[in-house]
Amino acid sequence: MRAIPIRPVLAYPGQFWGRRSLVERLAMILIPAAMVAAVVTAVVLYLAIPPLLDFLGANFPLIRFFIAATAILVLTIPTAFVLIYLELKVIARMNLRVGPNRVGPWGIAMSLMPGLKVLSKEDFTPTGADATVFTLAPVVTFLASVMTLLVIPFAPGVVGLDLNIGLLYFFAMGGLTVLGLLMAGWSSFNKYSLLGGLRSAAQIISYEIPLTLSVVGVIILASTKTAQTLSLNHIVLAQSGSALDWFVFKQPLAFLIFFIAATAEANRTPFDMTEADSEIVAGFATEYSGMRFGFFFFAEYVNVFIVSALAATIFFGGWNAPFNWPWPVNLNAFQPLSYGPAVWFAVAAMVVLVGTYFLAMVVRLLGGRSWDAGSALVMGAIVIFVIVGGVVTLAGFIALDWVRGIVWFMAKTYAFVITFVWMRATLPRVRVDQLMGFAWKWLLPASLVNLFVTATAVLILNR
Amino acid sequence: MSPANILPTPGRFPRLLLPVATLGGPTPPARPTDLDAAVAVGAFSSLRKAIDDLRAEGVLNALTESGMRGRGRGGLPIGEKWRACARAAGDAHYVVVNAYQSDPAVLTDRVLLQNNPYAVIEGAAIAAFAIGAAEVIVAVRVEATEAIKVLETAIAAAERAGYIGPNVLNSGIEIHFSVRPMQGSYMLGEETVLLKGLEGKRGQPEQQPPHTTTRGLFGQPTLIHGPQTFAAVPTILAGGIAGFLETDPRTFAGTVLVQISGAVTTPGIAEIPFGATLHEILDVAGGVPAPRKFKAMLVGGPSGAILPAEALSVAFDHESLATAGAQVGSGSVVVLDQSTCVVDLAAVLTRFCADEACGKTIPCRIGLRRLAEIGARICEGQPRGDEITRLTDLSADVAASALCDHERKATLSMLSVVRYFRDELDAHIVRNACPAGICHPKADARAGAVS
Amino acid sequence: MPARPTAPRPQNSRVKARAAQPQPQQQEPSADDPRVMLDRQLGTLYEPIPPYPTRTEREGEFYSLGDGEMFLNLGPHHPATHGVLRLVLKLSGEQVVDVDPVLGYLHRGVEKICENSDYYHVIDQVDPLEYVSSLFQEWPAVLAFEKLMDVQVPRRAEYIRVLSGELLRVASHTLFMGFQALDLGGLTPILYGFIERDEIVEMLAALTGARMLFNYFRIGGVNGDLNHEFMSRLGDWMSRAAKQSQAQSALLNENEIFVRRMRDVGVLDRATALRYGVSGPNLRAAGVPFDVRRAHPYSIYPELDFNVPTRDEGDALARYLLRVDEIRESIKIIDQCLNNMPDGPITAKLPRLLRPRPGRAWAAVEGPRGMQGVYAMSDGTDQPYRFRIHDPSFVNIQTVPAILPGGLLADTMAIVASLDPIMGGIDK
Amino acid sequence: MSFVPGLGIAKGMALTMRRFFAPKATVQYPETPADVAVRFRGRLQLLYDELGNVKCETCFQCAQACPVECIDMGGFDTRGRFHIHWGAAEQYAERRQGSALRRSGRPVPDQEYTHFGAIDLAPVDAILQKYDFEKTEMLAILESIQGVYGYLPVAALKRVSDVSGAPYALIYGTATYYRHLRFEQAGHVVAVCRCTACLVAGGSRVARTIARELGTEIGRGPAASGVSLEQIPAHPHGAHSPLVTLDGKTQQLSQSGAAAWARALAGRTVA
Repeated sequence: MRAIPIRPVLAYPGQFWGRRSLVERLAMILIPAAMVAAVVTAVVLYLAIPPLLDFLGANFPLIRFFIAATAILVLTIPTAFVLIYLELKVIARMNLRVGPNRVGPWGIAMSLMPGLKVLSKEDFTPTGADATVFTLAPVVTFLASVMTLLVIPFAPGVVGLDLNIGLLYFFAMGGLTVLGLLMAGWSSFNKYSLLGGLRSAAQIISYEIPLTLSVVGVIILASTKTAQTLSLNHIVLAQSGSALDWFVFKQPLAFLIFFIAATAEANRTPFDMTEADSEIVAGFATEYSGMRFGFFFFAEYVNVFIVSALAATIFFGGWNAPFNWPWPVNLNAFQPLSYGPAVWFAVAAMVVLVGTYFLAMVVRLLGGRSWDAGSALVMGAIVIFVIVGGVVTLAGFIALDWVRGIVWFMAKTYAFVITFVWMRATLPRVRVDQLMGFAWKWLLPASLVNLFVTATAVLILNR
Repeated sequence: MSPANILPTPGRFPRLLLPVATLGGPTPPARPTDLDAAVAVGAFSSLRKAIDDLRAEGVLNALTESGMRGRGRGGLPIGEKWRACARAAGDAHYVVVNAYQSDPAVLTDRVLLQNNPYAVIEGAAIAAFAIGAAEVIVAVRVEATEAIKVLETAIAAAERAGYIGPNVLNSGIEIHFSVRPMQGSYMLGEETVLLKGLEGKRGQPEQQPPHTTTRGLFGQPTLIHGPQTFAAVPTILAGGIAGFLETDPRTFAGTVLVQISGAVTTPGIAEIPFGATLHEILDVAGGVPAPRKFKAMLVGGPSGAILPAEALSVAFDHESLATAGAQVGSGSVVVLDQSTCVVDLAAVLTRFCADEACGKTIPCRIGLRRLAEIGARICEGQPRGDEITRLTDLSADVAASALCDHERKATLSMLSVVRYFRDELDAHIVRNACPAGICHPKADARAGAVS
Repeated sequence: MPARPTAPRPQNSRVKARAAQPQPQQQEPSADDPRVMLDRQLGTLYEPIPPYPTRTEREGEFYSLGDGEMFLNLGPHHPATHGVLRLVLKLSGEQVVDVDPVLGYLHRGVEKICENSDYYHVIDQVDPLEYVSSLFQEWPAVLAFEKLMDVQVPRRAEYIRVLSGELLRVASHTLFMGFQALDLGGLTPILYGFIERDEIVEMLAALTGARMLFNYFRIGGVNGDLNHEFMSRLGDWMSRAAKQSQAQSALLNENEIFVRRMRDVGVLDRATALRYGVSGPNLRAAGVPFDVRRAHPYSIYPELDFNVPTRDEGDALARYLLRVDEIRESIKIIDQCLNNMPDGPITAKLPRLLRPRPGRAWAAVEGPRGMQGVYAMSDGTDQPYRFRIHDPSFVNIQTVPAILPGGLLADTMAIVASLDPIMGGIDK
Repeated sequence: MSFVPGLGIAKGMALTMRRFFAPKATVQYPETPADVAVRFRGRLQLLYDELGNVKCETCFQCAQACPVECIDMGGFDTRGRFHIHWGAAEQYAERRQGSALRRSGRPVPDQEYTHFGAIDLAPVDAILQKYDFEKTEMLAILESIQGVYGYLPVAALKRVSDVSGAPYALIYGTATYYRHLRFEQAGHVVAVCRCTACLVAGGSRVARTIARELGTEIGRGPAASGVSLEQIPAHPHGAHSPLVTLDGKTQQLSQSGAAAWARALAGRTVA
């Protein structure tokens, strides 16, 4: 055997790890971690449950608020990802393009990628920038938009904090975002961001007034039904009954004004002056990079979600169903938990496992040879979870009213989100002075007229 | 007499490379791989001397002063080459012993390795020590099975004895030897092509400069010589610089192995000092036997030149052979008698060089093929009008744009025929006749041809 | 052969010694050392005022800031400048007070290169200038050389030239509509524009062999004859061409926001347009019906009947709508070319080495952005003595300082896009 | 300009919603090959000179230098050896996909090799394991593969390229350069010595007549007669010249006898 001469070993990644694909690497890290976590939580729960229960009983409202706040903060990021993916796909479809379909099945991971990329990028502070204001600006913008979610009633019981001045709190927090944009614009020592910041100040202030005035009409109508007129929960309760009781049919002009002012509030397309790509590069966010830019990026999408949620709550009856189901279906005959949790858990596990293997085979058969065993299994698992999830939500929808509430609420909100995205795909951008002129010359008088008409109508009818 | 046997040389020729019994020289060890016998005769003493007192700098100075030249085609002084390689920065340095004798007829390196392996190993070890290399690769032809066996046993013995390996003469220096049998292409004889072969790539030469001393194997500084050069180094350090100069101050220091074959009484390998004349080389091989008459001598292998009788007084060293239009080349000397047609031989040699060209540069790939076609046309008797002028111009272009030695020297055979055997060439072109009777067989001249 | 230890071998002595030496100390702090203070006037905003003393009175007046004014560098690296154009705007708030367009970022001396290349080579040197409509660059060059060598071009070649030229004009205008909408913030029209342009460009690839830089016209004719693939794609496209461009404009022409952004913006009236020497759609939008195909007829345009659409307002909207009308006209021309396409050779006989008689020749063609002209001078050798290229975008971009001041920053985008400049042609 | 203020915007929105459901214009390039026009001049392909042989020496320098490994060659090279042709040059999809997968470290699916003739690839993996996937040991790897299979099957070369990460052009370049590596199963091998001594003794004439009879050239590989003509690398000492061997056994041949011998050999194998 000839001796093999030694030579400098080239920097070549380990054969084993370097050759694994992304899916295999993720699986090799996540699966063991998940198992360990499951065991640890089981042990902790078993030990800590008794003392924990009575502490909770003692001061339940504080705990409830604490849980609600963290839930909202945690939920905003996934909603932002869903919105980004939705926007990418819908605008692509409208442009006769296919949109992302390479990263993950149907391009689902495409919205994840910018998130991860923004996390990994270095966010430097440009020389000459005012460091503290520069760093705080994204925080103010993001928190302002997230905190407004606290008062939005997702379902009958499910609301962060049922403030009786919910609507006022909402607009107060909404106003804070403009502070963040101004701080960003001024502090990044760049002419383009300065222009962007000033534009955002002018735009949001001049649209704040028509927005609030258009909602006053709704408050007047709500006052005829409930005492706490500013609480969003009560506004939704005021619209219960069939679709005809929704305020949009009683306040059509107010809805129109609200919708236009809301687009301006969220800096969406006809009025996205603050971040006008073709004019002032990236507006206030020109100098931002890394996670700071990530906050602005998510804040924008969370804003869209909030504005559509508010529109759905005030004008389209929040979690009220458009018409109540004529043939009452009740599931009380089927009491799943009565057989004891163990049986239930075993059945669920059986269904999931068998379902995964069966669907993996189906995928392999249909998909042809391009699906190797590993990804076919993953695909099978995903499909079975979707099916099981669907069945459970359907059961919940029928049985529990808060599930029904959430489903209706989400349907309406995402309808509005899609309209915003639809507008972004179609409309060009308005000039700054036209924007201002339109607000002061048209929206403000219209909202005042609407207010006057609703007031007189209520006065006359209620006598 | 098989061409591989070693011819005895006259006493006054110095005995440096082959420890063969000569009139009055020291008796060589019975078995070439017997380490103790070799050490007794002085093997590895220069290595010890180099490591203990001369240090790396001393070795380089000694070689520069000795004015010793490389035995390969270049014939450049090796002192400067080693110093450049020592000074070149790199992650690792390498020493490569180029024992890949590409000329199919020449067996000199193989015979040297079989008879005196320790001299080559010691020389390579000294080189590795001087330039700070930890790795010595000996590239040999796959067919030289005998030489490979001897070399590997010698390396094993030397490593066991501690002369090479992880701790050379317990001085903390590491020098590892490895033997790489190579095959598959005539061009592997050229140094950069051999490096490409060792790297497992397509054997095509590289631009020099940067010379292999700065960018060689795997891009690191590499020192490449033939086994004869390495075998001569220990004798320089041992015999002291003076020992070398005594032979003949006006010529190059040292000796070279020459393969003499063709129409001679005793073809074989002889150790000839630089400066000996071609006539002396012919006498060493016993001259041309009675019935045949000496006609010409092919010096330098396939890309060598065909020299007539008048050129026998030329000394066998790089400069004087170059003036005569030949080259030391692979160290092969083929004696031709009256029966060979010089023009046909030159055409065939050019055809061989064209087929073996690696094809990297256009003049070498296309030019040599056109030269071979010219030679073939002359031999077949359909020469075009100005064959000779086209021949000389084309040869000048090919040699001028040469990337490696093969291309530079491949045109020598045809040019030497034009220079020395113009009458025979004209006979072919003008009268369409072949004096030697090879190209156009005449009834009477057939008898003399060698079967 | 004993198995050798496979432990990694230590570096040889000299490398270890060199590594052990202490690293040389750095004397002066490096530039990005935080301790190094920037110069003191950090407080004031950076003003792009050139350090050298002002050379002309106009430059002095431009670079003197009034109160409340600031300079803004728009470009050269900017998303909406159609290539590498730098506009130094003097803003007071968002109002544009004055503009100084800076050109030359793409200049590589094409005219000098053409002087060192033979007549065949000049043609493909000229392609990358106005890369969106490169046939219209080759055309004047070829016409000028044909005048110099008085070569008679066969009729079939003329028809093919007009056919491919008008196709490229449609493609160029479709792309313009997309970019105009993109600069105003619309995301969809640019995609529709590219989809349609790609269809036309794929068709031209079937005819000429290239998608963008065609190198298809030759002195005395064209390179390749019509082939089946080209004709089938053309027929397929012609059947729905009119309807397609109509749908595209429906998205924008009546869109209130688009119209409000474009009407009465960047008004280029007749007098200034004529004074600057503007040509093409920008001039016809100002009410001057000048079209090289009618004014100085060349090739077979006199035999084709098409009218020259003109508008009087001269604002950005007029320029946009005029190009939409021109697409309809071009489709009519293509139809006529197809109907009466003659047979015969597609190139004239020419010697391999072209040595035209010493002389000068000027030829101009109506490109999508205006008059593309070439002034060729030959001195009898095989290389042109002087090869002057007249590019319409170069003239159009000169009008920017005249029509931009007064508008807002957002208007600059609308105006520059409506002029449809191509930097390759401007900087040559 | 329509007088109703919102009509224009509404029409625009309607158009985009219609286009939302319209068929899409994207062509998924690597999966569906792009339909390039016949006359497209951007295609990379080999040109022929006036004599009709390929201008390119197929020395693979460009293929080895190409970072994305999209250059590959087909047809006969100047020494007449046939290269494996990868299909129309602009069929990049299939090849680029393989190289993209390999460079990103993911395993290339197996079915890529089958249309090269299915062979058992286990020995190839064993050899690669022995040489530790070292690119610089390519010559040794190829020689051991030829030792196992008797010739160099293309599927094996593709396997070596994918597993060791060496660009395919490097492997193919090395395989076609060295004379002792061959691409076709070797039948009878006639070897001719062309050393100076043999050349002087008329060896080249013998070689030329044998080549003419067998219908092939030195190093070209087996012609119709199934006999391939090789060159003896070195003249073993002691053998007389000119030296000709058939499958290793030396033959006594004179210049005149060579033609008859070769014709008989070719006839015997063909018949």
